[in-house]
Amino acid sequence: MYELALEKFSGPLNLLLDMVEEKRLSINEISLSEVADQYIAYLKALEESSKEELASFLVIASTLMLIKSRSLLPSLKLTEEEEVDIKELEDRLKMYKFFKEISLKLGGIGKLKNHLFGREAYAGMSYFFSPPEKISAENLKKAISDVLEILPKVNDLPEDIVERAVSLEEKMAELKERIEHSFSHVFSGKTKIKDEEKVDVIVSFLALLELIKQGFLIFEQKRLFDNIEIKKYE
Amino acid sequence: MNNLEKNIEALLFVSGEGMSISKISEIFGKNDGEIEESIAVLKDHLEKDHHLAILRDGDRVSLVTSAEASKTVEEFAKEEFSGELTKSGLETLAVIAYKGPIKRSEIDYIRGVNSSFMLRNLLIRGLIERVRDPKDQRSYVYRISADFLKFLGITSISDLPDYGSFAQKLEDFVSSKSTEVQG
Amino acid sequence: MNNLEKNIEALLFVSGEGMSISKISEIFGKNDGEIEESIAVLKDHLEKDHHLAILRDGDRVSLVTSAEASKTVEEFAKEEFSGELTKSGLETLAVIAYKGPIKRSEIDYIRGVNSSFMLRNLLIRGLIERVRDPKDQRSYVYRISADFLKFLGITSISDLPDYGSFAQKLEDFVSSKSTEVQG
Repeated sequence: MYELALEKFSGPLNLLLDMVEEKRLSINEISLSEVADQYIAYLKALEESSKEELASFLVIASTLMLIKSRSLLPSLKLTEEEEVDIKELEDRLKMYKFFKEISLKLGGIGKLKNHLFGREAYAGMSYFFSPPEKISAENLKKAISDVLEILPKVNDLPEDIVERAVSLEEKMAELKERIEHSFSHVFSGKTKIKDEEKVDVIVSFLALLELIKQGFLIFEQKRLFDNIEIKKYE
Repeated sequence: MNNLEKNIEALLFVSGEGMSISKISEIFGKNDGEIEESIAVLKDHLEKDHHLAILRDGDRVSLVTSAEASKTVEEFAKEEFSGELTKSGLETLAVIAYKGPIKRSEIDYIRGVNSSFMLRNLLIRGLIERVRDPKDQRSYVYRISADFLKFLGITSISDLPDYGSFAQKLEDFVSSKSTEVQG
Repeated sequence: MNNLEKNIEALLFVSGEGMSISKISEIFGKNDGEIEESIAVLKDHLEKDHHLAILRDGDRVSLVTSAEASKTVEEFAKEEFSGELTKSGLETLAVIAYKGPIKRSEIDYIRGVNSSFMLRNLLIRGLIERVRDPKDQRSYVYRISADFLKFLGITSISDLPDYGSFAQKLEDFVSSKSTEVQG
Protein backbone atom coordinates (compact mmCIF):
# COMPACT_ATOMS: atom_id res chain seq x y z
CA MET A 1 0.00 0.00 0.00
CA TYR A 2 1.22 3.43 -0.86
CA GLU A 3 1.59 5.39 2.32
CA LEU A 4 2.23 8.94 1.18
CA ALA A 5 -0.36 11.62 1.57
CA LEU A 6 -2.16 12.97 -1.47
CA GLU A 7 -1.05 16.55 -0.87
CA LYS A 8 2.44 15.53 -1.88
CA PHE A 9 1.27 14.99 -5.44
CA SER A 10 0.25 17.68 -7.84
CA GLY A 11 -1.56 15.15 -10.05
CA PRO A 12 -1.74 11.63 -11.44
CA LEU A 13 1.38 11.94 -13.58
CA ASN A 14 3.25 13.15 -10.54
CA LEU A 15 2.05 10.16 -8.54
CA LEU A 16 2.93 7.69 -11.27
CA LEU A 17 6.37 9.19 -11.84
CA ASP A 18 7.08 9.04 -8.15
CA MET A 19 6.22 5.34 -8.04
CA VAL A 20 8.38 4.51 -11.06
CA GLU A 21 11.29 6.51 -9.68
CA GLU A 22 11.01 5.04 -6.23
CA LYS A 23 11.72 1.63 -7.78
CA ARG A 24 14.56 3.18 -9.75
CA LEU A 25 12.95 2.13 -12.99
CA SER A 26 13.05 3.91 -16.30
CA ILE A 27 9.82 4.81 -18.00
CA ASN A 28 8.57 2.02 -20.27
CA GLU A 29 5.72 -0.45 -20.55
CA ILE A 30 7.40 -2.98 -18.24
CA SER A 31 7.96 -0.52 -15.44
CA LEU A 32 4.43 0.83 -15.81
CA SER A 33 2.98 -2.66 -15.46
CA GLU A 34 5.05 -3.12 -12.31
CA VAL A 35 3.60 -0.06 -10.61
CA ALA A 36 0.05 -0.46 -11.93
CA ASP A 37 -1.17 -2.39 -8.86
CA GLN A 38 0.35 0.14 -6.53
CA TYR A 39 -1.21 3.00 -8.45
CA ILE A 40 -4.65 1.43 -8.50
CA ALA A 41 -4.42 0.52 -4.81
CA TYR A 42 -3.60 4.14 -4.14
CA LEU A 43 -6.75 5.27 -5.90
CA LYS A 44 -8.83 3.60 -3.24
CA ALA A 45 -7.39 6.07 -0.76
CA LEU A 46 -8.56 8.85 -3.06
CA GLU A 47 -12.24 8.04 -2.98
CA GLU A 48 -12.87 10.94 -0.65
CA SER A 49 -11.32 13.45 -3.03
CA SER A 50 -13.20 15.80 -5.30
CA LYS A 51 -14.85 14.32 -8.36
CA GLU A 52 -12.57 16.11 -10.73
CA GLU A 53 -9.41 15.19 -8.92
CA LEU A 54 -10.39 11.55 -8.85
CA ALA A 55 -11.41 11.65 -12.49
CA SER A 56 -7.98 12.70 -13.69
CA PHE A 57 -6.40 9.81 -11.74
CA LEU A 58 -8.92 7.32 -13.13
CA VAL A 59 -8.25 8.18 -16.75
CA ILE A 60 -4.65 7.13 -16.29
CA ALA A 61 -5.66 4.11 -14.22
CA SER A 62 -7.58 2.78 -17.21
CA THR A 63 -4.46 2.76 -19.37
CA LEU A 64 -2.45 1.16 -16.58
CA MET A 65 -5.03 -1.64 -16.37
CA LEU A 66 -4.56 -2.32 -20.04
CA ILE A 67 -0.81 -2.46 -19.61
CA LYS A 68 -1.10 -4.73 -16.62
CA SER A 69 -3.56 -7.07 -18.27
CA ARG A 70 -1.39 -7.42 -21.32
CA SER A 71 1.74 -8.04 -19.29
CA LEU A 72 0.00 -10.88 -17.47
CA LEU A 73 -1.91 -12.16 -20.43
CA PRO A 74 0.04 -11.75 -23.65
CA SER A 75 -2.75 -13.35 -25.67
CA LEU A 76 -4.98 -10.39 -24.93
CA LYS A 77 -5.48 -8.47 -28.16
CA LEU A 78 -5.41 -4.70 -27.88
CA THR A 79 -7.02 -2.39 -30.36
CA GLU A 80 -4.94 0.11 -32.28
CA GLU A 81 -6.39 2.89 -30.17
CA GLU A 82 -5.35 1.15 -26.97
CA GLU A 83 -1.83 0.69 -28.29
CA VAL A 84 -1.75 4.43 -28.97
CA ASP A 85 -3.01 5.14 -25.44
CA ILE A 86 -0.19 3.09 -23.94
CA LYS A 87 2.49 4.78 -26.01
CA GLU A 88 0.96 8.14 -25.21
CA LEU A 89 1.03 7.51 -21.49
CA GLU A 90 4.71 6.63 -21.69
CA ASP A 91 5.46 9.79 -23.65
CA ARG A 92 3.43 11.96 -21.35
CA LEU A 93 5.18 10.58 -18.33
CA LYS A 94 8.57 11.22 -19.88
CA MET A 95 7.58 14.75 -20.80
CA TYR A 96 6.23 15.32 -17.32
CA LYS A 97 9.49 14.05 -15.82
CA PHE A 98 11.39 16.49 -18.02
CA PHE A 99 9.35 19.48 -16.82
CA LYS A 100 9.44 18.34 -13.22
CA GLU A 101 13.23 18.31 -13.33
CA ILE A 102 13.25 21.77 -14.91
CA SER A 103 10.88 23.06 -12.23
CA LEU A 104 13.25 21.84 -9.51
CA LYS A 105 16.07 23.73 -11.20
CA LEU A 106 13.95 26.89 -11.43
CA GLY A 107 13.06 26.55 -7.75
CA GLY A 108 16.77 26.31 -6.95
CA ILE A 109 17.56 29.42 -8.97
CA GLY A 110 14.75 31.34 -7.27
CA LYS A 111 16.11 30.41 -3.85
CA LEU A 112 19.40 32.13 -4.68
CA LYS A 113 17.44 35.39 -4.45
CA ASN A 114 19.39 37.09 -7.18
CA HIS A 115 16.24 38.99 -8.04
CA LEU A 116 16.48 41.88 -10.45
CA PHE A 117 14.54 45.02 -9.61
CA GLY A 118 12.96 47.56 -11.87
CA ARG A 119 12.25 51.15 -11.08
CA GLU A 120 8.73 52.02 -10.09
CA ALA A 121 6.90 53.18 -13.21
CA TYR A 122 6.82 56.98 -13.58
CA ALA A 123 8.61 57.45 -10.24
CA GLY A 124 9.09 61.14 -9.58
CA MET A 125 6.56 62.14 -12.22
CA SER A 126 3.94 64.48 -10.84
CA TYR A 127 0.31 63.79 -11.59
CA PHE A 128 -1.82 66.00 -13.76
CA PHE A 129 -5.52 65.58 -14.42
CA SER A 130 -5.87 64.23 -17.94
CA PRO A 131 -9.08 62.28 -18.39
CA PRO A 132 -9.68 60.32 -21.58
CA GLU A 133 -12.08 62.43 -23.67
CA LYS A 134 -14.65 59.79 -24.50
CA ILE A 135 -15.09 58.29 -21.06
CA SER A 136 -18.56 58.31 -19.51
CA ALA A 137 -20.54 56.67 -16.73
CA GLU A 138 -22.02 54.37 -19.39
CA ASN A 139 -18.50 53.20 -20.45
CA LEU A 140 -17.77 52.35 -16.84
CA LYS A 141 -20.97 50.39 -16.56
CA LYS A 142 -20.15 48.45 -19.72
CA ALA A 143 -16.64 47.75 -18.43
CA ILE A 144 -17.83 46.48 -15.05
CA SER A 145 -20.37 44.19 -16.76
CA ASP A 146 -17.52 42.71 -18.79
CA VAL A 147 -15.48 42.17 -15.62
CA LEU A 148 -18.38 40.48 -13.84
CA GLU A 149 -19.11 38.27 -16.80
CA ILE A 150 -15.71 36.60 -16.74
CA LEU A 151 -15.38 36.14 -12.98
CA PRO A 152 -14.45 32.50 -12.38
CA LYS A 153 -16.96 30.24 -10.70
CA VAL A 154 -15.39 28.26 -7.92
CA ASN A 155 -16.97 24.93 -8.86
CA ASP A 156 -16.25 24.94 -12.56
CA LEU A 157 -15.80 21.29 -13.47
CA PRO A 158 -14.39 20.56 -16.90
CA GLU A 159 -16.94 18.20 -18.38
CA ASP A 160 -14.65 16.27 -20.67
CA ILE A 161 -12.69 14.85 -17.74
CA VAL A 162 -15.84 13.67 -16.01
CA GLU A 163 -17.06 12.10 -19.24
CA ARG A 164 -13.82 10.23 -19.64
CA ALA A 165 -14.09 8.99 -16.07
CA VAL A 166 -17.59 7.67 -16.68
CA SER A 167 -16.39 5.76 -19.71
CA LEU A 168 -13.72 4.17 -17.52
CA GLU A 169 -16.34 2.00 -15.88
CA GLU A 170 -17.45 0.82 -19.28
CA LYS A 171 -13.87 0.13 -20.17
CA MET A 172 -13.34 -1.98 -17.07
CA ALA A 173 -16.45 -4.02 -17.88
CA GLU A 174 -15.33 -4.49 -21.42
CA LEU A 175 -11.83 -5.50 -20.40
CA LYS A 176 -13.24 -8.05 -18.03
CA GLU A 177 -15.29 -9.55 -20.83
CA ARG A 178 -12.28 -9.83 -23.06
CA ILE A 179 -10.26 -11.46 -20.31
CA GLU A 180 -13.04 -13.96 -19.71
CA HIS A 181 -13.22 -14.63 -23.40
CA SER A 182 -9.50 -15.08 -23.52
CA PHE A 183 -9.64 -17.56 -20.62
CA SER A 184 -12.59 -19.50 -21.91
CA HIS A 185 -10.77 -21.17 -24.75
CA VAL A 186 -7.78 -21.93 -22.53
CA PHE A 187 -9.68 -23.41 -19.63
CA SER A 188 -12.72 -24.84 -21.29
CA GLY A 189 -11.19 -28.30 -21.44
CA LYS A 190 -12.87 -28.95 -24.78
CA THR A 191 -9.63 -28.70 -26.66
CA LYS A 192 -6.54 -30.70 -25.87
CA ILE A 193 -3.76 -28.47 -24.73
CA LYS A 194 -0.68 -28.70 -26.86
CA ASP A 195 2.72 -28.59 -25.19
CA GLU A 196 3.63 -25.22 -26.65
CA GLU A 197 0.39 -23.80 -25.26
CA LYS A 198 1.14 -24.89 -21.73
CA VAL A 199 3.17 -21.83 -21.02
CA ASP A 200 0.20 -19.74 -22.11
CA VAL A 201 -2.07 -21.65 -19.78
CA ILE A 202 0.24 -21.09 -16.83
CA VAL A 203 0.65 -17.42 -17.64
CA SER A 204 -3.08 -17.05 -18.07
CA PHE A 205 -3.77 -18.75 -14.81
CA LEU A 206 -1.25 -16.54 -13.02
CA ALA A 207 -2.91 -13.61 -14.63
CA LEU A 208 -6.26 -14.78 -13.39
CA LEU A 209 -4.93 -15.12 -9.86
CA GLU A 210 -3.24 -11.75 -10.08
CA LEU A 211 -6.43 -10.08 -11.21
CA ILE A 212 -8.38 -11.76 -8.46
CA LYS A 213 -5.77 -10.68 -5.96
CA GLN A 214 -6.16 -7.13 -7.17
CA GLY A 215 -9.87 -7.38 -6.71
CA PHE A 216 -10.66 -6.89 -10.39
CA LEU A 217 -12.32 -10.30 -10.60
CA ILE A 218 -13.62 -12.96 -8.31
CA PHE A 219 -14.10 -16.60 -9.24
CA GLU A 220 -16.57 -19.11 -8.12
CA GLN A 221 -16.53 -22.90 -8.25
CA LYS A 222 -19.83 -24.17 -6.94
CA ARG A 223 -18.76 -27.81 -6.64
CA LEU A 224 -15.55 -29.68 -6.94
CA PHE A 225 -14.72 -30.16 -10.66
CA ASP A 226 -17.45 -27.74 -11.66
CA ASN A 227 -16.64 -24.99 -14.17
CA ILE A 228 -14.88 -22.04 -12.66
CA GLU A 229 -16.95 -18.90 -13.13
CA ILE A 230 -15.25 -15.55 -13.26
CA LYS A 231 -17.19 -12.58 -12.01
CA LYS A 232 -16.59 -8.90 -11.86
CA TYR A 233 -16.06 -7.77 -8.30
CA GLU A 234 -19.07 -5.82 -7.07
CA MET B 1 33.09 53.17 -11.33
CA ASN B 2 33.92 50.95 -8.38
CA ASN B 3 31.65 48.48 -6.67
CA LEU B 4 30.43 50.92 -4.01
CA GLU B 5 29.58 53.57 -6.60
CA LYS B 6 27.70 51.04 -8.72
CA ASN B 7 25.74 49.81 -5.72
CA ILE B 8 24.80 53.32 -4.61
CA GLU B 9 23.49 54.00 -8.08
CA ALA B 10 21.46 50.75 -8.08
CA LEU B 11 20.04 51.66 -4.69
CA LEU B 12 18.96 55.13 -5.85
CA PHE B 13 17.54 53.56 -9.00
CA VAL B 14 15.12 51.32 -7.07
CA SER B 15 14.32 53.72 -4.27
CA GLY B 16 12.57 56.19 -6.57
CA GLU B 17 12.25 59.18 -4.27
CA GLY B 18 15.87 58.97 -3.21
CA MET B 19 17.62 58.65 0.16
CA SER B 20 19.49 60.67 2.72
CA ILE B 21 23.28 60.51 2.77
CA SER B 22 23.20 59.24 6.34
CA LYS B 23 20.88 56.38 5.38
CA ILE B 24 23.18 55.38 2.52
CA SER B 25 26.19 55.51 4.88
CA GLU B 26 24.37 53.24 7.27
CA ILE B 27 23.46 50.73 4.56
CA PHE B 28 27.04 50.38 3.36
CA GLY B 29 28.73 50.77 6.74
CA LYS B 30 30.73 53.81 5.59
CA ASN B 31 31.03 57.33 6.90
CA ASP B 32 29.22 60.23 5.22
CA GLY B 33 32.45 61.59 3.72
CA GLU B 34 33.14 58.34 1.87
CA ILE B 35 29.59 58.24 0.54
CA GLU B 36 29.83 61.90 -0.59
CA GLU B 37 32.99 61.04 -2.52
CA SER B 38 31.33 58.08 -4.22
CA ILE B 39 28.35 60.18 -5.14
CA ALA B 40 30.65 62.80 -6.66
CA VAL B 41 32.22 60.10 -8.86
CA LEU B 42 28.78 58.81 -9.82
CA LYS B 43 27.63 62.34 -10.63
CA ASP B 44 30.61 62.92 -12.94
CA HIS B 45 30.09 59.64 -14.72
CA LEU B 46 26.38 60.33 -15.28
CA GLU B 47 27.12 63.80 -16.62
CA LYS B 48 29.61 62.46 -19.12
CA ASP B 49 27.96 59.26 -20.31
CA HIS B 50 24.24 59.47 -19.52
CA HIS B 51 21.16 61.62 -19.63
CA LEU B 52 20.65 60.92 -15.94
CA ALA B 53 21.70 63.09 -13.02
CA ILE B 54 21.95 63.24 -9.25
CA LEU B 55 19.37 65.55 -7.75
CA ARG B 56 20.36 67.03 -4.42
CA ASP B 57 17.77 68.35 -1.99
CA GLY B 58 19.37 69.15 1.34
CA ASP B 59 20.65 65.87 2.73
CA ARG B 60 18.65 63.88 0.20
CA VAL B 61 19.94 62.53 -3.09
CA SER B 62 17.95 60.95 -5.89
CA LEU B 63 18.49 59.73 -9.41
CA VAL B 64 16.58 61.65 -12.11
CA THR B 65 16.65 62.23 -15.86
CA SER B 66 18.74 65.24 -16.90
CA ALA B 67 17.58 68.32 -18.78
CA GLU B 68 18.95 66.92 -22.09
CA ALA B 69 16.35 64.15 -21.92
CA SER B 70 13.41 66.39 -21.09
CA LYS B 71 12.07 66.51 -24.65
CA THR B 72 12.13 62.71 -24.84
CA VAL B 73 10.46 62.33 -21.48
CA GLU B 74 7.73 64.84 -22.31
CA GLU B 75 7.03 63.10 -25.59
CA PHE B 76 6.68 59.83 -23.71
CA ALA B 77 4.38 61.34 -21.10
CA LYS B 78 2.18 62.84 -23.79
CA GLU B 79 1.81 59.42 -25.41
CA GLU B 80 1.30 57.59 -22.17
CA PHE B 81 -1.11 59.88 -20.37
CA SER B 82 -3.29 61.31 -23.07
CA GLY B 83 -5.85 59.66 -25.29
CA GLU B 84 -8.27 56.88 -24.45
CA LEU B 85 -7.68 54.18 -21.87
CA THR B 86 -6.86 50.65 -22.90
CA LYS B 87 -9.47 47.95 -22.24
CA SER B 88 -7.60 46.84 -19.14
CA GLY B 89 -7.24 50.46 -17.96
CA LEU B 90 -10.97 51.00 -18.30
CA GLU B 91 -11.75 47.77 -16.44
CA THR B 92 -9.44 48.68 -13.57
CA LEU B 93 -11.06 52.10 -13.35
CA ALA B 94 -14.54 50.53 -13.39
CA VAL B 95 -13.65 48.14 -10.56
CA ILE B 96 -12.41 51.06 -8.46
CA ALA B 97 -15.52 53.10 -9.32
CA TYR B 98 -18.00 50.37 -8.36
CA LYS B 99 -16.09 48.78 -5.48
CA GLY B 100 -13.86 51.60 -4.13
CA PRO B 101 -12.37 52.30 -1.67
CA ILE B 102 -10.63 49.04 -2.51
CA LYS B 103 -7.27 47.40 -1.82
CA ARG B 104 -4.89 46.54 -4.61
CA SER B 105 -5.03 42.84 -3.73
CA GLU B 106 -8.80 42.92 -4.15
CA ILE B 107 -8.55 44.63 -7.53
CA ASP B 108 -6.05 41.97 -8.62
CA TYR B 109 -8.32 39.23 -7.33
CA ILE B 110 -11.35 40.55 -9.21
CA ARG B 111 -9.52 41.15 -12.47
CA GLY B 112 -7.42 37.99 -12.21
CA VAL B 113 -4.23 39.84 -13.17
CA ASN B 114 -1.66 42.04 -11.51
CA SER B 115 -2.82 45.66 -11.65
CA SER B 116 0.10 47.58 -10.17
CA PHE B 117 1.28 49.16 -13.41
CA MET B 118 -2.24 50.10 -14.44
CA LEU B 119 -2.85 51.75 -11.05
CA ARG B 120 0.27 53.90 -11.47
CA ASN B 121 -1.03 55.08 -14.81
CA LEU B 122 -4.50 55.96 -13.47
CA LEU B 123 -2.91 57.76 -10.49
CA ILE B 124 -0.69 59.94 -12.68
CA ARG B 125 -3.69 60.83 -14.85
CA GLY B 126 -5.51 61.93 -11.73
CA LEU B 127 -8.45 59.58 -12.30
CA ILE B 128 -8.00 57.76 -8.99
CA GLU B 129 -6.36 58.50 -5.67
CA ARG B 130 -4.59 56.41 -3.10
CA VAL B 131 -5.40 56.91 0.60
CA ARG B 132 -4.59 55.11 3.83
CA ASP B 133 -6.96 52.29 4.65
CA PRO B 134 -9.05 53.53 7.59
CA LYS B 135 -9.26 49.91 8.84
CA ASP B 136 -5.50 49.30 8.60
CA GLN B 137 -3.19 52.31 8.69
CA ARG B 138 -0.31 50.33 7.21
CA SER B 139 -2.04 49.67 3.90
CA TYR B 140 -3.68 51.69 1.16
CA VAL B 141 -6.96 51.74 -0.66
CA TYR B 142 -7.89 53.24 -4.03
CA ARG B 143 -10.90 55.31 -4.94
CA ILE B 144 -12.15 57.57 -7.73
CA SER B 145 -10.79 61.13 -7.52
CA ALA B 146 -13.07 64.11 -6.98
CA ASP B 147 -11.85 65.62 -10.26
CA PHE B 148 -12.86 62.54 -12.18
CA LEU B 149 -16.25 62.34 -10.51
CA LYS B 150 -16.87 65.94 -11.55
CA PHE B 151 -15.68 65.14 -15.06
CA LEU B 152 -18.26 62.34 -15.29
CA GLY B 153 -20.91 64.86 -14.33
CA ILE B 154 -22.18 63.04 -11.26
CA THR B 155 -22.15 64.22 -7.67
CA SER B 156 -21.82 60.89 -5.91
CA ILE B 157 -20.34 57.57 -6.90
CA SER B 158 -23.67 55.90 -6.14
CA ASP B 159 -25.14 57.80 -9.11
CA LEU B 160 -23.29 55.44 -11.46
CA PRO B 161 -25.74 53.30 -13.46
CA ASP B 162 -26.84 50.16 -11.55
CA TYR B 163 -24.39 51.01 -8.79
CA GLY B 164 -26.14 48.98 -6.08
CA SER B 165 -26.39 45.66 -7.87
CA PHE B 166 -22.90 45.73 -9.38
CA ALA B 167 -21.29 46.75 -6.09
CA GLN B 168 -23.06 43.86 -4.40
CA LYS B 169 -21.93 41.30 -6.99
CA LEU B 170 -18.34 42.46 -6.60
CA GLU B 171 -18.63 42.27 -2.84
CA ASP B 172 -19.98 38.71 -3.03
CA PHE B 173 -17.09 37.65 -5.20
CA VAL B 174 -14.43 39.24 -3.01
CA SER B 175 -15.85 37.70 0.13
CA SER B 176 -15.63 34.22 -1.45
CA LYS B 177 -11.87 34.76 -1.67
CA SER B 178 -11.02 32.98 1.56
CA THR B 179 -12.34 29.68 0.19
CA GLU B 180 -10.05 29.63 -2.80
CA VAL B 181 -7.13 27.25 -2.97
CA GLN B 182 -3.83 29.08 -2.98
CA GLY B 183 -0.99 27.99 -5.22
CA MET C 1 27.35 56.52 -25.54
CA ASN C 2 25.74 58.71 -28.20
CA ASN C 3 22.73 60.94 -27.80
CA LEU C 4 20.19 58.36 -28.97
CA GLU C 5 21.57 55.72 -26.62
CA LYS C 6 21.45 58.12 -23.68
CA ASN C 7 17.89 59.12 -24.50
CA ILE C 8 16.71 55.53 -24.81
CA GLU C 9 18.16 54.87 -21.38
CA ALA C 10 16.40 57.92 -19.92
CA LEU C 11 13.13 56.75 -21.47
CA LEU C 12 13.45 53.26 -20.00
CA PHE C 13 14.41 54.84 -16.67
CA VAL C 14 11.14 56.80 -16.57
CA SER C 15 8.85 54.11 -17.96
CA GLY C 16 9.81 51.60 -15.29
CA GLU C 17 7.91 48.68 -16.74
CA GLY C 18 9.74 48.84 -20.03
CA MET C 19 8.64 49.40 -23.59
CA SER C 20 8.37 47.55 -26.85
CA ILE C 21 11.08 48.13 -29.45
CA SER C 22 8.47 49.36 -31.91
CA LYS C 23 7.21 51.96 -29.43
CA ILE C 24 10.75 53.24 -28.87
CA SER C 25 11.32 53.39 -32.63
CA GLU C 26 8.16 55.42 -33.00
CA ILE C 27 9.14 57.91 -30.29
CA PHE C 28 12.57 58.53 -31.83
CA GLY C 29 11.48 58.28 -35.46
CA LYS C 30 13.97 55.47 -36.18
CA ASN C 31 13.57 51.98 -37.52
CA ASP C 32 13.64 48.93 -35.25
CA GLY C 33 17.11 47.88 -36.43
CA GLU C 34 18.65 51.19 -35.39
CA ILE C 35 16.99 50.98 -31.98
CA GLU C 36 18.19 47.40 -31.52
CA GLU C 37 21.75 48.54 -32.26
CA SER C 38 21.53 51.37 -29.74
CA ILE C 39 20.17 49.03 -27.11
CA ALA C 40 23.05 46.63 -27.72
CA VAL C 41 25.50 49.50 -27.05
CA LEU C 42 23.59 50.54 -23.92
CA LYS C 43 23.53 46.96 -22.69
CA ASP C 44 27.31 46.64 -23.08
CA HIS C 45 27.95 49.90 -21.31
CA LEU C 46 25.73 48.97 -18.37
CA GLU C 47 27.38 45.59 -18.04
CA LYS C 48 30.82 47.17 -17.90
CA ASP C 49 30.26 50.25 -15.77
CA HIS C 50 27.05 49.76 -13.77
CA HIS C 51 25.03 47.38 -11.66
CA LEU C 52 22.15 47.90 -14.05
CA ALA C 53 21.08 45.76 -16.97
CA ILE C 54 18.70 45.58 -19.92
CA LEU C 55 16.00 42.96 -19.46
CA ARG C 56 14.47 41.48 -22.57
CA ASP C 57 11.00 39.92 -22.57
CA GLY C 58 9.82 39.16 -26.08
CA ASP C 59 9.93 42.48 -27.92
CA ARG C 60 9.90 44.49 -24.68
CA VAL C 61 12.98 45.92 -23.01
CA SER C 62 13.33 47.41 -19.55
CA LEU C 63 16.02 48.77 -17.28
CA VAL C 64 16.68 46.73 -14.11
CA THR C 65 19.32 46.30 -11.44
CA SER C 66 21.77 43.50 -12.13
CA ALA C 67 22.20 40.37 -10.02
CA GLU C 68 25.37 41.85 -8.39
CA ALA C 69 23.21 44.45 -6.66
CA SER C 70 20.35 42.13 -5.60
CA LYS C 71 21.32 41.71 -1.97
CA THR C 72 21.98 45.44 -1.52
CA VAL C 73 18.80 46.78 -3.05
CA GLU C 74 16.32 44.04 -2.11
CA GLU C 75 15.17 45.69 1.06
CA PHE C 76 14.59 49.10 -0.52
CA ALA C 77 12.93 48.14 -3.78
CA LYS C 78 9.31 49.12 -4.30
CA GLU C 79 8.44 45.82 -5.89
CA GLU C 80 8.73 42.59 -4.02
CA PHE C 81 8.62 38.94 -4.89
CA SER C 82 6.18 37.81 -2.28
CA GLY C 83 5.92 34.30 -1.03
CA GLU C 84 7.48 31.02 -1.95
CA LEU C 85 6.35 29.21 -5.06
CA THR C 86 4.83 25.79 -4.52
CA LYS C 87 5.90 22.72 -6.50
CA SER C 88 2.79 23.01 -8.66
CA GLY C 89 3.48 26.69 -9.22
CA LEU C 90 7.04 26.02 -10.37
CA GLU C 91 5.89 23.14 -12.54
CA THR C 92 3.33 25.35 -14.29
CA LEU C 93 5.92 28.11 -14.74
CA ALA C 94 8.42 25.62 -16.18
CA VAL C 95 5.90 24.45 -18.78
CA ILE C 96 5.00 28.03 -19.73
CA ALA C 97 8.61 29.21 -19.81
CA TYR C 98 9.82 26.43 -22.10
CA LYS C 99 6.70 25.78 -24.17
CA GLY C 100 5.00 29.16 -24.14
CA PRO C 101 3.11 30.88 -25.55
CA ILE C 102 0.91 27.91 -24.73
CA LYS C 103 -2.81 27.20 -24.36
CA ARG C 104 -4.36 26.15 -21.09
CA SER C 105 -5.46 22.81 -22.53
CA GLU C 106 -1.85 22.02 -23.46
CA ILE C 107 -0.61 22.92 -19.98
CA ASP C 108 -3.29 20.66 -18.47
CA TYR C 109 -2.28 17.83 -20.77
CA ILE C 110 1.40 18.07 -19.84
CA ARG C 111 0.72 18.36 -16.11
CA GLY C 112 -2.12 15.84 -16.05
CA VAL C 113 -4.30 18.14 -13.95
CA ASN C 114 -6.58 21.11 -14.40
CA SER C 115 -4.37 24.20 -14.11
CA SER C 116 -6.96 26.98 -14.11
CA PHE C 117 -6.64 28.00 -10.46
CA MET C 118 -2.86 27.86 -10.62
CA LEU C 119 -2.84 30.00 -13.75
CA ARG C 120 -5.08 32.56 -12.08
CA ASN C 121 -2.79 32.64 -9.08
CA LEU C 122 0.32 33.17 -11.24
CA LEU C 123 -1.47 35.87 -13.27
CA ILE C 124 -2.38 37.74 -10.10
CA ARG C 125 1.20 37.50 -8.91
CA GLY C 126 2.30 38.92 -12.24
CA LEU C 127 4.60 35.98 -13.04
CA ILE C 128 2.77 35.10 -16.26
CA GLU C 129 0.70 36.96 -18.83
CA ARG C 130 -2.37 35.94 -20.76
CA VAL C 131 -2.67 37.15 -24.35
CA ARG C 132 -4.94 36.42 -27.30
CA ASP C 133 -3.81 33.49 -29.39
CA PRO C 134 -2.50 35.00 -32.63
CA LYS C 135 -3.73 31.87 -34.47
CA ASP C 136 -7.22 31.99 -32.96
CA GLN C 137 -8.48 35.32 -31.68
CA ARG C 138 -11.20 33.67 -29.60
CA SER C 139 -8.78 31.83 -27.35
CA TYR C 140 -5.86 32.73 -25.11
CA VAL C 141 -2.28 31.67 -24.67
CA TYR C 142 -0.01 32.07 -21.64
CA ARG C 143 3.56 33.26 -21.55
CA ILE C 144 6.00 34.20 -18.83
CA SER C 145 6.35 37.86 -17.79
CA ALA C 146 9.27 40.20 -17.22
CA ASP C 147 8.64 39.76 -13.49
CA PHE C 148 9.28 36.04 -13.79
CA LEU C 149 12.69 36.75 -15.33
CA LYS C 150 13.38 39.29 -12.58
CA PHE C 151 12.39 36.73 -9.97
CA LEU C 152 14.92 34.26 -11.36
CA GLY C 153 17.57 36.93 -11.76
CA ILE C 154 18.04 36.54 -15.51
CA THR C 155 17.77 39.21 -18.18
CA SER C 156 16.47 37.04 -21.00
CA ILE C 157 14.48 33.84 -21.37
CA SER C 158 17.41 32.37 -23.26
CA ASP C 159 19.38 32.40 -19.98
CA LEU C 160 17.10 29.70 -18.56
CA PRO C 161 18.91 26.42 -17.90
CA ASP C 162 19.17 24.31 -21.10
CA TYR C 163 16.90 26.75 -22.91
CA GLY C 164 18.84 26.79 -26.17
CA SER C 165 18.96 23.03 -26.53
CA PHE C 166 15.54 22.59 -24.97
CA ALA C 167 13.56 21.48 -28.01
CA GLN C 168 16.16 18.86 -28.87
CA LYS C 169 16.39 17.64 -25.29
CA LEU C 170 12.66 17.27 -24.92
CA GLU C 171 12.51 15.34 -28.17
CA ASP C 172 15.35 13.02 -27.08
CA PHE C 173 13.62 12.57 -23.79
CA VAL C 174 10.27 11.60 -25.21
CA SER C 175 11.25 9.63 -28.28
CA SER C 176 13.89 7.46 -26.59
CA LYS C 177 12.54 4.00 -27.29
CA SER C 178 10.94 2.15 -24.43
CA THR C 179 13.30 -0.77 -24.77
CA GLU C 180 15.76 0.29 -22.09
CA VAL C 181 16.65 -2.30 -19.48
CA GLN C 182 15.25 -1.44 -16.08
CA GLY C 183 17.75 0.18 -13.75
